[in-house]
Amino acid sequence: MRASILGGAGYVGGELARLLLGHPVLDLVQATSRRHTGKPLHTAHPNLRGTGDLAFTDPARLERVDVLFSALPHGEFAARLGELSERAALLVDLSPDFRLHDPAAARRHYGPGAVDRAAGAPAFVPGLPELYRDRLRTADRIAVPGCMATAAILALRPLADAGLVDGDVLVDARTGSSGSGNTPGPAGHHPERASTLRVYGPVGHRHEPEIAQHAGVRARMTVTAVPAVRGVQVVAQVRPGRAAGRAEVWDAYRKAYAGEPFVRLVAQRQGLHRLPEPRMLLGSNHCDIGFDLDEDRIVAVSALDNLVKGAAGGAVQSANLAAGLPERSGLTFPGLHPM
Amino acid sequence: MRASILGGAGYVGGELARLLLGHPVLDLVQATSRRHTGKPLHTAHPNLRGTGDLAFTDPARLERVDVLFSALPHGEFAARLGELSERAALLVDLSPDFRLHDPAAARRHYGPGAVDRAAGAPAFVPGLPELYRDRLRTADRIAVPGCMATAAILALRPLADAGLVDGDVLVDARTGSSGSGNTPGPAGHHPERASTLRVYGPVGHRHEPEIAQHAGVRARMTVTAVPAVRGVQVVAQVRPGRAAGRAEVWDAYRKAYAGEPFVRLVAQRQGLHRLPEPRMLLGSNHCDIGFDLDEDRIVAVSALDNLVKGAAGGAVQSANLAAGLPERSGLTFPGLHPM
Amino acid sequence: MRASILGGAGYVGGELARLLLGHPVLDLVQATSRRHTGKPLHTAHPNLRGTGDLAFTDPARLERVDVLFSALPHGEFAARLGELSERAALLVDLSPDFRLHDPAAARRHYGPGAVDRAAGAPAFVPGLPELYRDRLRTADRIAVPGCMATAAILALRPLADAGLVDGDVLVDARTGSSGSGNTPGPAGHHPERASTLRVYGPVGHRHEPEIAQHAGVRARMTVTAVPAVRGVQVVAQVRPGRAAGRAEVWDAYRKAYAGEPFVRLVAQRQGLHRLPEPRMLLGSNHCDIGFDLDEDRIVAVSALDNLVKGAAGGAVQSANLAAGLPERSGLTFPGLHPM
Amino acid sequence: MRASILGGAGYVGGELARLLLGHPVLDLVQATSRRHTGKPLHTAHPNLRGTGDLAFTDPARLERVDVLFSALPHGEFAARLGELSERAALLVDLSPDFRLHDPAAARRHYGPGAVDRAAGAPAFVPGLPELYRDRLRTADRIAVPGCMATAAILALRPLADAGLVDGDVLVDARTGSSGSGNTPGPAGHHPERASTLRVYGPVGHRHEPEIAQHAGVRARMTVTAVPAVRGVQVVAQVRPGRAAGRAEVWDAYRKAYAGEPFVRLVAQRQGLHRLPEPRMLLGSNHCDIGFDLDEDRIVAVSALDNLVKGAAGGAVQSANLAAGLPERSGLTFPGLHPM
Amino acid sequence: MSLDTLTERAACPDCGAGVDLAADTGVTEIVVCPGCTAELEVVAVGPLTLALAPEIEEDWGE
Amino acid sequence: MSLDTLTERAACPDCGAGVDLAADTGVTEIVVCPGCTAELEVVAVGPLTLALAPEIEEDWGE
Ligand SMILES: NC(=O)c1ccc[n+]([C@@H]2O[C@H](COP(=O)([O-])OP(=O)(O)OC[C@H]3O[C@@H](n4cnc5c(N)ncnc54)[C@H](OP(=O)(O)O)[C@@H]3O)[C@@H](O)[C@H]2O)c1
Ligand SMILES: NC(=O)c1ccc[n+]([C@@H]2O[C@H](COP(=O)([O-])OP(=O)(O)OC[C@H]3O[C@@H](n4cnc5c(N)ncnc54)[C@H](OP(=O)(O)O)[C@@H]3O)[C@@H](O)[C@H]2O)c1
Ligand SMILES: NC(=O)c1ccc[n+]([C@@H]2O[C@H](COP(=O)([O-])OP(=O)(O)OC[C@H]3O[C@@H](n4cnc5c(N)ncnc54)[C@H](OP(=O)(O)O)[C@@H]3O)[C@@H](O)[C@H]2O)c1
Ligand SMILES: NC(=O)c1ccc[n+]([C@@H]2O[C@H](COP(=O)([O-])OP(=O)(O)OC[C@H]3O[C@@H](n4cnc5c(N)ncnc54)[C@H](OP(=O)(O)O)[C@@H]3O)[C@@H](O)[C@H]2O)c1
Ligand SMILES: [Zn+2]
Ligand SMILES: [Zn+2]
Repeated sequence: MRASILGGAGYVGGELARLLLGHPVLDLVQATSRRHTGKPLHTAHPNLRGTGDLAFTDPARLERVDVLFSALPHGEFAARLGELSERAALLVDLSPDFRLHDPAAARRHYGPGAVDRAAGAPAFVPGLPELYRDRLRTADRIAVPGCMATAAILALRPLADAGLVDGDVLVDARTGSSGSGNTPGPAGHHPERASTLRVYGPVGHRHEPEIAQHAGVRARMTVTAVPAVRGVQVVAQVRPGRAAGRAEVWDAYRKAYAGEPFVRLVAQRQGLHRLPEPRMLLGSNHCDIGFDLDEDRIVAVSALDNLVKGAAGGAVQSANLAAGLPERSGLTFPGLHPM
Repeated sequence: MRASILGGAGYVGGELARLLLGHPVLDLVQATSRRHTGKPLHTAHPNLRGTGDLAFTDPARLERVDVLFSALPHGEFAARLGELSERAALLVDLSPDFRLHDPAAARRHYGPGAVDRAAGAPAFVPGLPELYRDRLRTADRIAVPGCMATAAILALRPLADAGLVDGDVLVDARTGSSGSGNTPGPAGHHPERASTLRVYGPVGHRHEPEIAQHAGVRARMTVTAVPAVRGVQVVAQVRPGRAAGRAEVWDAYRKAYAGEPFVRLVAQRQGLHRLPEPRMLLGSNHCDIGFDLDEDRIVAVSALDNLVKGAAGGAVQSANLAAGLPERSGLTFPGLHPM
Repeated sequence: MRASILGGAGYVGGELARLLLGHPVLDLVQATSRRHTGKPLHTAHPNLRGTGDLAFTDPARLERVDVLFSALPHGEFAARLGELSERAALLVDLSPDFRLHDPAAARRHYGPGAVDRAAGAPAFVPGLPELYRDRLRTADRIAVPGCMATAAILALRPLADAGLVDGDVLVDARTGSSGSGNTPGPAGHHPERASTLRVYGPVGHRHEPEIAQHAGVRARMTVTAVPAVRGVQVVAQVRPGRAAGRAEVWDAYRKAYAGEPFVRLVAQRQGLHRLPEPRMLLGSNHCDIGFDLDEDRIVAVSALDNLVKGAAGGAVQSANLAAGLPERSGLTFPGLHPM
Repeated sequence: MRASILGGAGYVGGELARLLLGHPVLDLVQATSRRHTGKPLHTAHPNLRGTGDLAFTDPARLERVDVLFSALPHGEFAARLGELSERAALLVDLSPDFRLHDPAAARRHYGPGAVDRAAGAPAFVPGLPELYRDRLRTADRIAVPGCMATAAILALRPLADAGLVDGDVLVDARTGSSGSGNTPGPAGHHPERASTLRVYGPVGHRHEPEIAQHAGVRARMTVTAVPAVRGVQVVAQVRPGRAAGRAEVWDAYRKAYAGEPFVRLVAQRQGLHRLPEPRMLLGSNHCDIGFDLDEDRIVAVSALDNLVKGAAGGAVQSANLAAGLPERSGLTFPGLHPM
Repeated sequence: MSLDTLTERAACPDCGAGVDLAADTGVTEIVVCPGCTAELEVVAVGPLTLALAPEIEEDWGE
Repeated sequence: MSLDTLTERAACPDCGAGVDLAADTGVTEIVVCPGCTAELEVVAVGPLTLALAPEIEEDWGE
């Protein structure tokens, strides 16, 4: 099957290229870049040197393919939706354009132009197989949720389903620098960013409505930029509203994720690796989830690679389902340790 | 005035040595080490090469001094208290031995041996000048609070005093590796520690009772080891229990810290440096404090260098007061940027 | 085909496990650990959680297999060689035991016990397919060269073959902390290691004789520990002894490595990625090689992941050849960017 | 005495501000910035929050002072030299403008405009007290050498003076990201820079002629960007041309640097800290120098903080001399450990 | 463990999952819980009782 | 480029590899050298001459 990437020179685009070049069925036929048109993929993605002869294409020259992945800054995919619909049977968007159904939330976080996109959002199946696997099998348009939202939703939804969430949830999210894309600027300048613990989103983060929409809980986020390039970790503070024991929380998660190919439960009481952290997930499509608790508080922790499970990997996993392929196709890299 | 350091080869001991060697009045006359007895200070502390001829002393050979700083693992200072009282007019302990007054909390976090120490704790003035300046001026025994506790207390106490804390506070603390001292072990082995976001204390951290004791709030801590050597950051989630505006919170902090030499309020709404973070505080005795808020939540953020304001600096600041010296003596280094 | 790992809980052992668990033909049947006997592999290698049910085996309980990989500290494989020869048709050793042919060099770097091992070394084919592919196809004993040696040899051998090396070569090697294995100690303690540029081997490094043996040049090494967990980079300063142009050096490398599956030439004069560096090679089996030059000096640069091409990957690549499998089997991960 | 900083919002400018705000005699009266005119210094330099009320000045509004420090991009100081000469009795330039005497070298590295500046260079005393202390005492114009050049010159000059340098010297220099200043760009974008070992200057670096000019040796540099914000390390490979023992090299360095306030010799054969590295020098004005050797090679290693001894600190040290002040004034911070 | 071996089932003290053990399992033996991968020690037989395996006390941080 | 197109060959100014170009290639066109992946600009035709493509000057370090 033929696949293309719009926004192929960005960080998400590069990760899509890596995954598609190693995919057993999907063949990468085009990756677009305005800056690098005509140059080999490795100009932007040095890890891909030697993987073939593909060069970047002008975004105006997209051929028709089976699957088109779009990894553009927000607003751009929506602006070209009509035209792109002609280009591929299956459209997978990684931007925020068609994630939010609530027009008020869309306007608050993405401006007035986002209100119309919210109206179009229900036509897109969320690219979250753990929650929407059946709908994805027949999807022709997919919108992949945000990276921190994915980590938070997967940690919180099973607790909500088990009646273990009472009131708001505090979601502390920590993120690496690749989450902001590859355009240089003062916040990402190395001397400023290298050792930072910058609480850049103390209140009101735009992933809050995504969490509400998919996990059914009101998340109050605080986001900190941490000294890492890749990786997201979420620490969610949940009040269960009643006594809850470890076994009950284990049951909630096991029930939700039994047989899930990319969710692992990590809640050990011994050793160095008791709770999820991103470093051993880099490059992998896993989302690790764990928890600890005391008498009236559950601390749920999840971790993933923002560019993989939080973006390109989640997109490929979803596209695999929509294309009738084995869900793990192209996504078997397990991550590295030490790292 | 003559000063000595017990535990002079540890990380806190080294920072005490740096500060005392640059102090205008306190003269460092001895620093003990069992491993390095007879060797120059720079064997353990390479930054101190060239600062003089002092060599480490056997801890059994302490001379009488005006001020004795003790930076031993917990339990050791208490075990030698009788003997040490003869050695110095002023004892400043940096271990947890005489911090906690509540015997139950002491036992829970430091074992049965800590119950007796809790009984002795009231004889020690807490080494926290912002709260106990007057008592410190006449103190002969000082117990410096823990590093994360200091950061949390200074962020929370003004809110509590202003009636802005309703119920428990969630305290998310992030810490560098120097907080664990200089003994190698699996958790601090570089390949495991370098890129970690290890939530090693999801619930029940031993600094919780210190926060309760000094800030009067129940703190529920979650502690994460982050990729840094030095530095602590605390993000506290507070429900004010009533509508509270920015101005009111600013007032609470300004009232608490007007004229404080080592507390800076950092709560900008523009630029890169809006809220406190440790990197520009390394080596400095500042604790930076800031906040943001939404309709029913205050997010208070504080940062410090665990080895300075969170240990050696707080100890010297307290000793300055007890010795009748200008409070900033030896503590004027402002920190570095970029870092 | 059945494969086992002796020393399966170490860093090289963990990387072997990762590669074998993803290998299309070689099946990992045992991985030994004394510390973790009976526990699942993810106890030591958290990235491998979810890859199966394998638990660590007591090293005394090795079953007979087709290929046995040994990743023990030096001396241990040699001590058990007799017994191990019964356990597997193909033995692949990753330690230094049977690398050096020169007894004087062996004694100098590994002590008197190494002299006898040097005598046994010729029975082992070096695990360096780029130089010894034909011999590897029929090998039953393989000794994989050291990680820095591999990087240096692959950079220097084509220059030597082209007559472009006159006199000694200065080899500046930079290494991450995983090169020292997983035993905690003062040099690897995070606060000491995190930001280090420790020139720990200014002269006389033990990889020098390996380079001489395989590249035919006298290398004078200087080794620096750099702030990284994985990765080795070598910067070799070569005097060609005569005028040499870029095209001639390109030719030397192209001739040597045309068709090589795991050597990439990186010598660009534009962009950010002009010369090899390890970060985009982590997890990949590539060795990237490049150069620049002026009128009388060639600066050759190479990079690899010490645990992959410099150890486990080189071993699997060699074993693939010896087992008659496609050389790239199990080794297709391309590396990540950004990283 | 009154002092000002031109280019006060840059990284060197910020370090000058830190040093002058803590200086016992020099008073900082102005620091210029075009971007931040009218805003407090801590807008650009968050570490300086709380050190006073100074705000940035428009560079067109410089008042007359005793000492003017200029930290502008190259070419800018020279362009304004006439005007600036009226503004201060003592001019200290930190840019490359008046460092090079050789017009050919100046043109090669800084373009045709630099030829005239080379003609003016002899009027500037090099800001390198270890070599030019006497001339600095009467200087009215000072040009501070480059950061890597300073590290290399201080390591090499004593060897050259002792007749221990035969032929070219290979100078391997490693540098942090602050060496490139505070303008964002692709090379300094955090995801690209964070884990890099980028050999960005394999041959022909512009600090080579500075080393020749001051150390009298031909340096062949290779420069690598390493994962650090601050700090420069130089590893110089010297052929002594005759047998040389440790004692003779020690003598050469001791003779050169006896009594030097800011040079420390670090050449231990035991322990973790055998040779110089930058991390324990951050913020300090030291240049640490050490070496090891074998039969026909001396490996000299030096380290410094590029923003202090390699720029602002060297400038203040030189200005102290020219102003008749104690040389260490304002420069006593010893550095931190661990770091 | 093959299915036809005589087994006894005990509950994991951490996650509550059922842990199947050979009927001849002895006290102090260590098993890994299939539900949460905790290392469990057999602390009693008849009925089989499991506890979290003791760990060499390391300072895991701070 | 298909093999039966009429092509002309020029040498890469960096690595010396032969670079095949369609005979109608014009001045200022950019091609990538198959030998070293340098970006090359056609600076003359008849005979075809290649040069390293100019780059927006960035400060690549220091
Ligand atoms: N980074 C993450 O962790 C992450 C995670 C989840 C979702 N996302 C979403 O994924 C999308 C891409 O993120 P990213 O981090 O990859 O950003 P990025 O690195 O900035 O890449 C975006 C790419 O899109 C291209 N582009 C920009 N504007 C365009 C336009 N008008 N028309 C055509 N191409 C255009 C640019 O390449 P040229 O200039 O060369 O054309 C650019 O490289 C965003 O919507 C983001 O919100 C990102
Ligand atoms: N690290 C922090 O951020 C921090 C912050 C606040 C408070 N504290 C507290 O400060 C104290 C010291 O912490 P640290 O991080 O400096 O620890 P450290 O690096 O482990 O140093 C402790 C030193 O004490 C000496 N020592 C140990 N046991 C002794 C004994 N029985 N008798 C005499 N000397 C002994 C050791 O030196 P020799 O073996 O050479 O004698 C060791 O270097 C602890 O109580 C800690 O809780 C630490
Ligand atoms: N690290 C690298 O980059 C690298 C690269 C190339 C080659 N090498 C070579 O590969 C070998 C392994 O290196 P490494 O870094 O993986 O070391 P490591 O992390 O220290 O692992 C070695 C493992 O061997 C086991 N072991 C130690 N002594 C043993 C004995 N006497 N009998 C049985 N098992 C024993 C230990 O596990 P238990 O205690 O659990 O049994 C240990 O985990 C070394 O020879 C090294 O020189 C390493
Ligand atoms: N960084 C180092 O390690 C280092 C070491 C030794 C020497 N140096 C030299 O020191 C100088 C400054 O380096 P840096 O790293 O501090 O650079 P930087 O961070 O880029 O700062 C330079 C500052 O100069 C101001 N500026 C730029 N052009 C100007 C103009 N035409 N007129 C007036 N002001 C101007 C800018 O501030 P506004 O835009 O706000 O005015 C800018 O912040 C350079 O010459 C460099 O070569 C640097
Ligand atoms: Zn269990
Ligand atoms: Zn070429």
